[in-house]
Amino acid sequence: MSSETIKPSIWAFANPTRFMGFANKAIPVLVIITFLLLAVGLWLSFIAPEDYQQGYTVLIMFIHVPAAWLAMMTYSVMSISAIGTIVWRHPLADVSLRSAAPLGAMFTILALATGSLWGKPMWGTWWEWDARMTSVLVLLIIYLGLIALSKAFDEPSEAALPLAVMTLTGFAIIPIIKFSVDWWNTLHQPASVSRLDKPAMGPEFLYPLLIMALAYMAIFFTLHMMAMRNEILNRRIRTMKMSAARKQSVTIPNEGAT
Amino acid sequence: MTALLKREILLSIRAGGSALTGVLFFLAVVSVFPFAVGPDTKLLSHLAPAILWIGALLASLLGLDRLFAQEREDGSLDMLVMQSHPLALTIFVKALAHWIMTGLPLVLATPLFGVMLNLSPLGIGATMITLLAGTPAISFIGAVGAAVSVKLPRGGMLISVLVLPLVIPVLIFGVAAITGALEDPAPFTAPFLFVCAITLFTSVLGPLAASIMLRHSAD
Amino acid sequence: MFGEHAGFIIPSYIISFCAISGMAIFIMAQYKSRKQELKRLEEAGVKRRASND
Amino acid sequence: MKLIIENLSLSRAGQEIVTDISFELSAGEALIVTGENGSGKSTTLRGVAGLLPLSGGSVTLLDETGKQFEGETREYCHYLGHQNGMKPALTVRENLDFWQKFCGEPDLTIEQALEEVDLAHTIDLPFSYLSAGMKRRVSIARLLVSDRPIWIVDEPTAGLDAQSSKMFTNLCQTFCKGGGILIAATHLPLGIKTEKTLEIKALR
Repeated sequence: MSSETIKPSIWAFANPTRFMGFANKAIPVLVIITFLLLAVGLWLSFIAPEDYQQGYTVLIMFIHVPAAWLAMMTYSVMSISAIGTIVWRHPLADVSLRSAAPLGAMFTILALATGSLWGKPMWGTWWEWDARMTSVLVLLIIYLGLIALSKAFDEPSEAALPLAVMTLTGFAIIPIIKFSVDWWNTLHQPASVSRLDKPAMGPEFLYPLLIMALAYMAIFFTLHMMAMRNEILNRRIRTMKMSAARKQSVTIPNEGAT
Repeated sequence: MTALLKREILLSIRAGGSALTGVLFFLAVVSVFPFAVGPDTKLLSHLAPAILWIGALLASLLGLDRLFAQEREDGSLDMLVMQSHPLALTIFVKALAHWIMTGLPLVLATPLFGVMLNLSPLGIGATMITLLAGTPAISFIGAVGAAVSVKLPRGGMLISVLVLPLVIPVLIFGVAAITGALEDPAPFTAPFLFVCAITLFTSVLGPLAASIMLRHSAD
Repeated sequence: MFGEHAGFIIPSYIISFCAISGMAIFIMAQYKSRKQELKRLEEAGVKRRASND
Repeated sequence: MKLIIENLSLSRAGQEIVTDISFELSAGEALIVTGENGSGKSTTLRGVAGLLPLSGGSVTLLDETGKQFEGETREYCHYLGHQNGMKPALTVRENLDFWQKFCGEPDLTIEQALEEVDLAHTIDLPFSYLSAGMKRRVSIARLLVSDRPIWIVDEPTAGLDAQSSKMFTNLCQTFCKGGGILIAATHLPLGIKTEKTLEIKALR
């Protein structure tokens, strides 16, 4: 019944198998790069001087801003994967989209949590409905919605297209969210996070920030590749179990005769 | 009956995680309000109890339409109805499982949303307690709506229309209790006890009414 | 260390560390269990390629 | 044990579907209900199973001494309708385990019951992975995990191949030999010695 919807021609194991081989080699390298970048980034962050305005809370920036960037970048990766699903119906694209969503949600939650911990000493409030924070919150809702959608189908291959379409629809909303800074009246805009994005940041802050951002990217790519590997194994197990159910039922006449 | 409870909870975890969806819906409703009323912190913190209650109310209605309709579609309802257990008890357990998987996560998520709406810690505590006492009533009343519309192909909207007016008392007393906790002259205990009473009352009456409906809607 | 706001800086690092390493541990544990399940199935004689017959 | 159906009438939406059906079955007997499509076979079975309100007549279950059983007749019945009554998201074991615990009176273990229907290897697979015929066999296994003196089965072999249908008739024979009462709407010869037939003719 449901197994007939899996098309072996599309789900030919050549590509995922090649990917598995590549991932098995690439992951150790990625792990090393990640740890190196993290070590350098953290070291640079901790020797950075105290900001004259923000004091040591500037340290939060080194993990907050990369998390926020990664939250956006992950969504871009997912959108590209969605195009791969829609245009080429490539199974790896769906695997990539699915595995990226929880990571995106994690980075978004981290951006919100660290932002909240930063906002409390700076603005005196845990949460402010300013455009930037609210837009990130909406991004989180989109991520969680996509995760829920990806789990809502009994048959994962049926979820691929709906998931891809929803992801792209969500992407169309992202620029709208971005411009909401201008459209949506916010009391807090001048004191918002965007102030830190000004390029006039001193190099003593800019370099650790950039290295940390690279480290976060390395974290993402490592975890993403590992999660993709899991998802491929998941599907293999699924097809194997389904064929297991069929296979033995074919051999049953012999057993039944005894 | 514990087997039924276990099965219901297992089902809601497996089938796309209704607990996650409920909280997600709650989050979506709560974050829509500041878009509509503006980011005025004072206004939001004043409205927070109402926002949280309305969000929880709407989120609790989720999944109610599938409570019996799904059982009927796959034929399980016949077997559920045939057993020697009192049907009302079976329905009670199903409604309880619905609450555990949708209502309870909402209560647990309340502190987070309370902070976002700038609600004071006392207000958050009061909201949690009233939601804990009040949301089961929504599931129990909802069971009646679900039983009434079990045969309808698109019962979802209808259930909301039927159930929402019935749960208004819970909303009134729930929000009144929170106001009572936050502002001095208003009492907390009296409206809170009303919420508890409604929940106890509906926990008996809801399953009973639903059982009568299900007995006679068999076809 | 970290001045008057250490109570905010340290938790934010701890949260980030816990979330990322937690995610990593979860993914690695999942990989392990998947590998084991795959092995179990292969030992039970199930073919990986679903030969459509 | 004796199941007595007297003058059973059933109606749907105010329209009479079947009228004046009477039969008696003692322990070990089987009744095959036949009739054209739409003649009211399923309605009759559902009426006997207590799933439809009777518009007339009675269903009584007496024990050896002629005393009426406690409670409703439906509590002593297994009913297997057109649907399987299983949740696709749960595994075969979880599904059967639930019905065994919920129905009470455990009889065969889940492993034994699945062995009977040749599905022992699927025990830990999600129900949704199975083919239509296998799903049907799992729901037949449900009849075995709890003990009920009466089986009411509606087109039990729909979707089953010859092999599995044979398996089902064997199960029915064993059940009747053990003193069970079987009511089946089926075109399949069940090969039970104490077999009665009831042909339902469409009204109107």
